[in-house]
This record gives sequence, C-alpha cells and structure tokens, in this order.
Amino acid sequence: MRQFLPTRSDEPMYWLMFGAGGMVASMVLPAITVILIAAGLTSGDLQHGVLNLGQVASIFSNWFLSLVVFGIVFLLSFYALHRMHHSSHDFGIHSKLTWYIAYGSAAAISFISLGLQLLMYVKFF
Amino acid sequence: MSEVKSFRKPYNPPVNKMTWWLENSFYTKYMIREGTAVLALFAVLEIVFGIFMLALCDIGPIPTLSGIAPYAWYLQSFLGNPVIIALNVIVLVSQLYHAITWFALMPPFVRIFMNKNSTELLPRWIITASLYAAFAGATVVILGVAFLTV
Amino acid sequence: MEATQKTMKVTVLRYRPEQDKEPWEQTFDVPYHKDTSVLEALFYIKDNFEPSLSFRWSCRMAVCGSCGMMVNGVPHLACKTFLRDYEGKDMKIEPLANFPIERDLVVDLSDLIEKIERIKPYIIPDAKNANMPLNKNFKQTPMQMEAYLQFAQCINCGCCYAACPQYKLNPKFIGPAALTLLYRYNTDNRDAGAKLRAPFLNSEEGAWGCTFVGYCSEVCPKHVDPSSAIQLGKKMSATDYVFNMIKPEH
Amino acid sequence: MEKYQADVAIVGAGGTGLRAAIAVAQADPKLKVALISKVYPMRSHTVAAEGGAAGVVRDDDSYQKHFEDTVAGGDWLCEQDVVEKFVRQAPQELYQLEHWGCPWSRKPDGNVNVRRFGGMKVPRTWFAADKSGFHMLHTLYQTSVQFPSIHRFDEHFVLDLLEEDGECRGVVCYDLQNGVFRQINAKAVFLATGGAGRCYLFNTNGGIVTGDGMALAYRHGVPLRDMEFVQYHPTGLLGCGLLMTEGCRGEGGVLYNKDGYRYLQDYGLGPETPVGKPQNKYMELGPRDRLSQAFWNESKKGRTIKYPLGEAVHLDLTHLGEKYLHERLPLICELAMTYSGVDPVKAPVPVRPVVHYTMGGIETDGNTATRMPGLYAGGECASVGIHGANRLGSNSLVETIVFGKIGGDAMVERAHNVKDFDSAELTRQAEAAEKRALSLFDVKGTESMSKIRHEMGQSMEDGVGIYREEESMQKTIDVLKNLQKRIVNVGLTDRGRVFNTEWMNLIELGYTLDVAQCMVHSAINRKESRGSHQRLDGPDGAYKQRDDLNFLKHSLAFKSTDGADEPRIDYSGVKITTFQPAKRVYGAEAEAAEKARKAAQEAK
Ligand SMILES: Cc1cc2nc3c(=O)[nH]c(=O)nc-3n(C[C@H](O)[C@H](O)[C@H](O)COP(=O)(O)OP(=O)(O)OC[C@H]3O[C@@H](n4cnc5c(N)ncnc54)[C@H](O)[C@@H]3O)c2cc1C
Ligand code: SF4
Ligand code: F3S
Ligand code: FES
Repeated sequence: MRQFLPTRSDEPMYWLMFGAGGMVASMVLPAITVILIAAGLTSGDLQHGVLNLGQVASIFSNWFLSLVVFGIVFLLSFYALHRMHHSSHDFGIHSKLTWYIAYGSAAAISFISLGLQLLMYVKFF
Repeated sequence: MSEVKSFRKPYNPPVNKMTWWLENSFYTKYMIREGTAVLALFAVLEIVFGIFMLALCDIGPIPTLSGIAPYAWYLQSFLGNPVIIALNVIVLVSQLYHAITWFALMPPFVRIFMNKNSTELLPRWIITASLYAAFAGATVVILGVAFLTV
Repeated sequence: MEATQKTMKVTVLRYRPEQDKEPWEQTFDVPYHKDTSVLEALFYIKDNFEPSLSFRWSCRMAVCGSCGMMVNGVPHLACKTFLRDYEGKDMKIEPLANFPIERDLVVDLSDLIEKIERIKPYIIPDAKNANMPLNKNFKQTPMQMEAYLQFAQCINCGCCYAACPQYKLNPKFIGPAALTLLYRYNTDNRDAGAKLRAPFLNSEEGAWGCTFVGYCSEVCPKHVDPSSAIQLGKKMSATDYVFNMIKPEH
Repeated sequence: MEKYQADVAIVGAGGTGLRAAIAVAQADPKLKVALISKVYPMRSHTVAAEGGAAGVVRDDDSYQKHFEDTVAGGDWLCEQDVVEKFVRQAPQELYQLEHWGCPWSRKPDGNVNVRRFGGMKVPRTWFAADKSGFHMLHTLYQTSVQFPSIHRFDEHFVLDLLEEDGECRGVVCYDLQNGVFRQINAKAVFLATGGAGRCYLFNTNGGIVTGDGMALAYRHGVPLRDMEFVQYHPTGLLGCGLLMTEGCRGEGGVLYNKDGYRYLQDYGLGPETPVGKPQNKYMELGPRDRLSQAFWNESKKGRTIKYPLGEAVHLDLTHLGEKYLHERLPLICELAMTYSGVDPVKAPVPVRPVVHYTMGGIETDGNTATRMPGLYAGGECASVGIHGANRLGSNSLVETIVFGKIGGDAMVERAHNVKDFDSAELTRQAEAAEKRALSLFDVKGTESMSKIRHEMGQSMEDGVGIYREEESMQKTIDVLKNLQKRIVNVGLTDRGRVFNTEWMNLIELGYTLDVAQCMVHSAINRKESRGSHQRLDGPDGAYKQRDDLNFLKHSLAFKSTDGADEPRIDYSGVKITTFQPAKRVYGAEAEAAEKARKAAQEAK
C-alpha cells in the first residue's frame, strides 16, 4: 500500500505575517483609532487639531517614521485580509479566488501606500 | 475489507455552512473575533486614503489654502463626518475586543520552563500580564506623542 | 451526602438504522441524587424504560474514552458529567457531533482512529538507539518528560472533534487529538521521527487547518489542551518551513 | 458469512493481547495476525490500572526477593517455576515499554523511578504517575499500529471458538458496527479477554470485564483454575467502587477507623509505623487480602464509619501536601473530587473493600498453552500460575506484557509447524454459532436482564465475599442455578443488528453467570482458608486454617459432560521448586521469622 503524503503548505509565510500583523493590530491599532477619532473631532482647526498638517508632514518627511507607517499598513492589511480569507472558509467558501482577492488586495494596498509615501518624500522634501 | 453485506446505514447530520456559528456562543464569539479584521481593514484604508489625499497636496515652503485642499477635505469632511466618527468608535471597540482575544490566544504558544531545574512551566498569567503592560506602554507613548505635539 | 431524590426530564436522541429514516427524540423522567452521572442516568433508562437504547461505556472513571456525547449541545464524557450541575433545567443527550451516527448515541469513530494511526504515533529512534539493550532505559529527565506529558494524556474520546468547527467544515482536517499526539512524539527526546511526521504537520490538513478556535481545549475532559499543542506545532512547522527555504532538502 | 484466514487470532486487545500481537509481528512479519476486541484497543480495561508494574531494577533488590514476595503473597499456591521465569522477564519487558515511549516516572538523573507497593519487600513498582495502565495501554496500542501484519477487528464480539479434532482453529465473532458475523480461522488462538469482576455488584472493573474468554474456554472443556480466589481491594471509593490505588498507601497514605485509630496494628500488621514513613510489608503496606479482612472485622466490631452510602474507613493523604499529591497521584485527586466530592489534599477519603481482580482463570502452562492444542491464554483471564491465592499489587500489569510476549512467541512456533487449513466443519460450527446467537431474538419471555444481573452480583457478594461459609455459599449456588434457568427467558425488545448492545449484553451475561458458578463451586469445595479465600466454618472452625495437607493444590472447574448445569470440581498439584510453604506473616512477625530462618541457615 502506498501512502500519498500531503503536500507542504505555504501557509507558514502568510501565518508569520498574520501573526506580526495581529500583534500590531492589538498593540497600536486602538491608539491609532483614538487618533483618527480625535482628528475627526478637532478637524475644524487645521493648524492645531490632531493630525494637522505640521504633524503629518513631520512624519512623512522622516524616512524612519514613514517606514514605520508603511510597516503598520503592510502588516495590518495582510493580517486583516488573511483573516478574512480564512473566514470565507468558515462560510463554506473554498475557492482559489478568495486567495487571489485577499493577498492581491493586501499587496495592492501596501504598494499604493509605499508608492505614495515615496512620492511624497521625493516631491515635498 | 470487502463487506459481504452490512446492516449499516449511518446518518450524517446536515451541516449548515453559513449559520453553524450561531449554534453556540463559543462559536459566535470566535466569529466576532475573526470579524474584527474587517474593521481593521477599514482603518487601514482610512490611513491609506489619508496618505493619498496628502500626496495630492502641494505643500511648498509656504503652503497655500488651495494647495492643501485635498488633505483639508480629508480631515474636515471625511474624518470629521459624524458617520465616520461613529464608525471609528465601532472600530475602536472592535480593536479592543481583538486585543483582548489576541492576548488570550498568546500563552498557548509559549511553553517554557520557569528555570533550569524545575518542571514548572512559566505560568500563563505572566505572559498575559506582560502583553497588557506592553499594550498600555505603546498606547501611552503613541497618544502622548500625538497629543503633545499638536 | 443525603440521597435525596429529585427527577429530571432527560431527552435522548434515538436512531435505529434499520427502522428509522432519521433521528428522533425520546424523553424520560430520571430520578437522581448528588452523585448521579449522565452515564448512570442512561443505565437507569436502559434498565427501566428502553433496554434497546445503545451507547458505549466501560470504565465509568473517565479514562477509557468510550462515553463521549453531547449534553445540552456541548461535548462531554457521560461518566464525568453530573445531573446536579443541570439542576432546574432539562437535559438533552445526543451523539457526538461531527461524526456519522451509527445508532442511538453510538457514532462512527473510524475517521478519528484512522487519523490517530496515520500520524505515526510511536517512537522512531535514531540509528544510535535503534537497538538499545533491554536492561537500559533512555535518559529522560523529569523536565524532558514534562515537555510532552500533558499532551500524552489524551484518551481518544473524540470530544474535541465534536467541538472543532474546522473539522465540521472540512472532515479532511487531521484534527486536534491526532495533531496533539503528533506533537507529543515530536517533542519526546527519545524520538527522532519528526521528519517522517512532517508531511502531516506541514500540510493544509495538518496544523494549518486549525484557525485556533480553541473550543477543543475548552471541552477536553482530560485537560490535554490540544489547541496549545497545535499552535506549538505551527511554530514547529513554520521553523521547518523557514529552514527549508534557506536550505532546501532536494 | 465472511471468512478471514489468519495465522494467529488474538481475542482481546488489552495489555496482553496487544503485546502478544506485537511479539508475533516482530518475530515473523509474514504471519497474519487477527487482533479481535469487542471495544477499541484503548478502551480495554488495562487503561484503568493506576499503581504500576513490578520489576526488579534497584541494586538492593533481586529476582529472588521478587520471587519470594510473590510466592509468599500467593500463600504458596503459585507455580514456582513459572514465577521464576516471570520475575526474570519482568524488567526486560518494562524496559521494552520504556523504549516504545511509555512515560515511566523518572528520577532527577533521567532514569526510571520505582515506588513501594503492598506486600513487596523492596520498592520495585514502575509507575507512570497514577496512570500506569493508561500509559502502558496507549503505548502498546500506538506501537502496534506500525506493524502492517496486525489486522485489527475492532468492536468485534467473539461468540465462540472453532475446534476440529480437539484442536482450536479459530473463532466466530459478531461485528457490532456492520451487524454481520465473521469467521476467523487461525492456527493458534490466544485468549486475552481480561477478568470477570462483573460477577460481583461492587467492583472496580469496567463494564466490559465480563469473563467472556474464561467462559468460552470453559464451555470447550478447558478447566478454569483457582476460581475461588477473588481479590478484594481494600480501598475502593465508597459508593461507586472506583479504585484508590495501592500507590496511595505506597506514597504514605494511612487508614483510620471511626476512632481515628490505625486499626491495622490489631491484625498482625503492626507495630504502627510513623505517619508519612511507610515501611514495606508493615501496616498499610500489608497485602490486600489482609487489609480487606481487617475491614470486615472492624465492621463486625462496629468501628467503621457510617455513611449514607454504606460503611467505610478513612484513607488519609492530607499529610502528604498538595504539591506532592498532585504530582504523584493526580488521578486519585481527580477521582476523589469528582466522584466523592472529597479533596484528598484537605480531607480523608471514605473507602471500603471492593472486588478487584480474579486470580484464577483459564488453566495454562508456563508458556500460556492450555490443554487444548492451538488454544492459548494470557493476562487476567488466564491462570498461568503466578498469583496463587492472592495477587500482589503491580504483579498483574507486568503479567500482561510478560505473558503476552511469551504467548506471542509460543504461537509463532505453532504457526510455523501447522499447515494452513479451512474446512467444512469449521464453517458448519461458525454457522451454528450464528444461528444460536440469532435465536435469542425469538425468545418471547418476559424475564429482565438487569434483574438477573443484579441478583447475581448481590448473591456473589453475600456468598463468596471476603469471608465465606458453607451455608451462604450454598445459597449462592442455588440462586445462580435458578438464574441460569431464568436467563433463557429473557426476551429482547429490539431485533436490530447494528450495535445491538441489548443482545450483546445478554450473551455477556451468560458468560458471566458461567464464571460466577465456577467461582462459588470452587469456593465451597475448598475447605480451608488461604489467601483471599477465607472461611469461618468447618467442624470447630477447622476451615479457618490453611490446610496444606489436603489443599496445597489447584482447584479446577470443568464443564460437566453429563449435562448437569453445574461445574465439576477437580484438583491438580502445585509446583514447588525451592521455596517451601511456611506461615504467611507480615509486620514484626515477619521480621522475627526472617531472623529465625537466617539463624537456622547459619546453623546448618
Ligand atoms: C481499577 C484497576 C486498577 C488496577 N491497577 C493495577 C495496578 O496498579 N497494577 C497491576 O499490576 N494491575 C492492576 N490492575 C489489574 C490489571 O490492570 C489487569 O489485570 C490487566 O490490565 C488485565 O489486562 P488484560 O490484557 O488481561 O485484559 P484487559 O485489559 O481487560 O483486556 C481485555 C480485552 O479483551 C477484549 N474482550 C473481552 N471479551 C471479549 C469478547 N467476547 N470478544 C472480543 N473481545 C473481548 C476486550 O475488548 C479487551 O480488549 C488493576 C485493575 C483495575 C480494574
Ligand atoms: S484531546 Fe481531549 S477531547 Fe480530544 S480526544 Fe483527547 S482527551 Fe478527548
Ligand atoms: S477547535 Fe479546532 S480550529 Fe483548532 S484550536 Fe481547536 S482544532
Ligand atoms: S466510561 Fe470510560 S470514559 Fe466514560
């Protein structure tokens, strides 16, 4: 009797990113959300409100801080879409399509963010 | 083995693949936990949208009102929109729920001994407690910087 | 320790494959006292009302793993679950979820058994130790033993499979108990067979089929904590993956 | 009927059956092994054993000491040549299990640890916390799955043996899941079906321990040996009878009566040893029969503790402390908490004697062969001759693996010397067995199976308990005779074929009833007191003493050939090699006797 061995899954790669992203989500996302809310509440004051132009400019003109923002966007989008991809299984949807959509979107979001950040870095400063 | 004849007629209870998670509160909590990812994605999109609007701006040495119009719109009309604010409050709650469940999930990954000569494992509460401490630290630092530099 | 007698309405799911199209419910009034287990309630029903009711049992001390069943929708060992804990409620006893029902409370466990046997659950020694003489033991310190001992406590009752939604949705998933056993042997310092078990651990049907629902650990009557073993298994598999990327095997 | 042609058929997948199957598979992978069990292997009752398994490993121990403890513990009714072989093979088999992955508890240096056990001079009991049987069984089961030549028939209930020309050539069984019958032909058949504790009402045994193999052999003319020796374990949990292992006392647990007095010192087991400092063969570490008898006497004196569920004494472990208890006796703590609501860390546990083990069984020689060629037996269902009139705790787990191995090897030899066969006669017998089983469905009677089971259990407790008398035993004989008549009138409510447990339980009850009859008939004929068989009667109480003149012999229960519905009792000699019968003494008395013996030796 020959036993057919199952093939190795590539899941570890995504899982490692998912793990890092999940950790980021739990550690910093609540704080970031508070900032977004505060920005919304203080948005009348473009100069002294939260996330005012000066603040964001100083983030994106600093390559290190900009990289941190990119890292957060990258990990969070992989984390969130990975989880949603698995949730599709939980609703009985087993299709390669969700795989493409999920990781494709995550990659797209990350690339867009990276591109825009580079653009800003070059254009403004 | 070949069955000559069998009296078996096993019954396979049907599985509803869409609604199974409503059958039991443990499952429901699990699905909510997984569902928080959708709101995390929403937050990411908000951020990237902000970056996009900022990139459209023209901030020369002296920013003009028209130059920063896209970002101003983002701040005032988007983030300032009461619907978005309400949504962000939901995002906050969901991410706190995510954080709590995430910290609860971490200890099973750690199986280390207290010290070289003991058979006692590092107790789980230490791992959970240190995660909460890190969370508190990170939150204080981020919010501190954000609010003190305005 | 008074033997005060109360009664409880106990509903049992019945299914007789040769007569019934699908399962049906039957309700009994069962007297009970402080120490009456669900298993004893079933004895009472079998002895007094329905001799034809079938269920598995043997040890009645929560160690043989025969008597897993659903009590009010939650997987339990009948012999380790007591009516006193359901006081004031009705009780519903059903066969273990996620397995085909063979008859009454008896389910077809062959899938679970096959999976336990598939993952090579035995010591595979390295060449050096293959022929150790029979007057000598492997050295294993209490700490080395502690590393896996909890995961060796599984009684193969199947409760965790009845609890796991991933197994419900995809019966190919190797599942909590078998993956725990795999991890148990991989972490035993007498064993050198991790390579041979890796294909099962590393596959979609293996550790990666688990989304860490964690209900398996919640219901496990022996506190084996299969979800922990699987997550540790994922760590093991991920490490193996990274090493394989750096230095491929073929 | 489906037919399977095996080389070796093993009935029972407990410790014994699994070990035998592995032995065959290792010796010759070409031999086809059919491993048949009415439950999945890991459900077998070996799983419930707690305390551990005896094997000499310590420097201050020797085969001789294990031998002497065993023979003296068995009140000299042991086959001494078999015991000699047994003690030598025990450590080997225990190491073998260690190599297969059994998590035997360790010393800090990484070597296996041993604990004290009742009736053993030196600590020599290997243990895996208090789940020794569980770990042994799972290790054996898991190890067995790597051998493709072992073909398991799980959840197959054996109905009969097939025999031709006086040789055993196979079995016929009922496949519970599929509801069909299977004929399994084999050159050698091994019975490893475990004990028969279910003859009694109050016991430590699982629901499957119904004496099936014993009854099968008995019905085919093979005698059951020493069936009167039924072991009461002194510490069963009050109410359910679950076992509080002897390891509790080995670790330092003590027994108190209602006055908080350690009563064992009144029964030749003293002097009192300090609490927390157990000493082998003293007080709580005396043999099981003595301890159970002491309880009986305390009860007569009104010094036991009365609970709503019955009388008990207290097993006190509180002085051992939480950490030690949870490490050494985790299962005990869990069982006491769950089934009795007592936390052993905080309060003493109410316990009482409970039926635990059948010393007797299918008569075999030292190589597990019965008198019927082709039929072998091992484990608790067999009487290979090592337990005599009383088994020492931790000798039987190791018996399962030692004689499983020996039996496996013996069958390999037979399988190599016998030609493959099948015959019309075997098929005819298998079909007859099927017909007999199916005919139970046609009974229209109204007799209740649970009543019969209950009455049997109660009358066995009353008649053949810790102490026995002619009169009460006779009563039990009459009750059982009557039950044999009633059992044929049990009507089944359900004719379904898949997992019909009602039907299977009825056949099991028939087996158990046969075995119970052998027990009481063997008992009434043994007019002496020895080991676990203690009588209170006889002219001037003559049967209260051991009587080597008339009864230093095994009793054999044969199925009557003249159609009588009761067994015929006969006797056979006991093999004595080096250890002459002496008075069986424990405590200080033992020390004195030992000194006297040494002195006598030196004088020579
Ligand atoms: C609670 C408890 C604690 C114990 N503790 C200890 C201890 O600490 N130390 C010690 O040395 N001993 C101990 N013993 C005794 C020891 O466990 C048993 O004697 C031993 O395990 C018996 O093993 P076995 O292989 O002979 O039978 P079992 O393990 O009982 O196996 C019997 C097998 O036969 C099968 N079978 C039976 N009838 C049929 C049939 N009709 N058809 C098909 N299959 C059948 C069953 O399915 C099962 O697989 C203890 C016993 C009990 C009850
Ligand atoms: S892991 Fe726990 S629940 Fe699952 S089979 Fe083992 S003992 Fe049962
Ligand atoms: S419930 Fe299932 S998904 Fe994983 S953690 Fe347990 S196996
Ligand atoms: S009867 Fe053995 S686990 Fe419940």
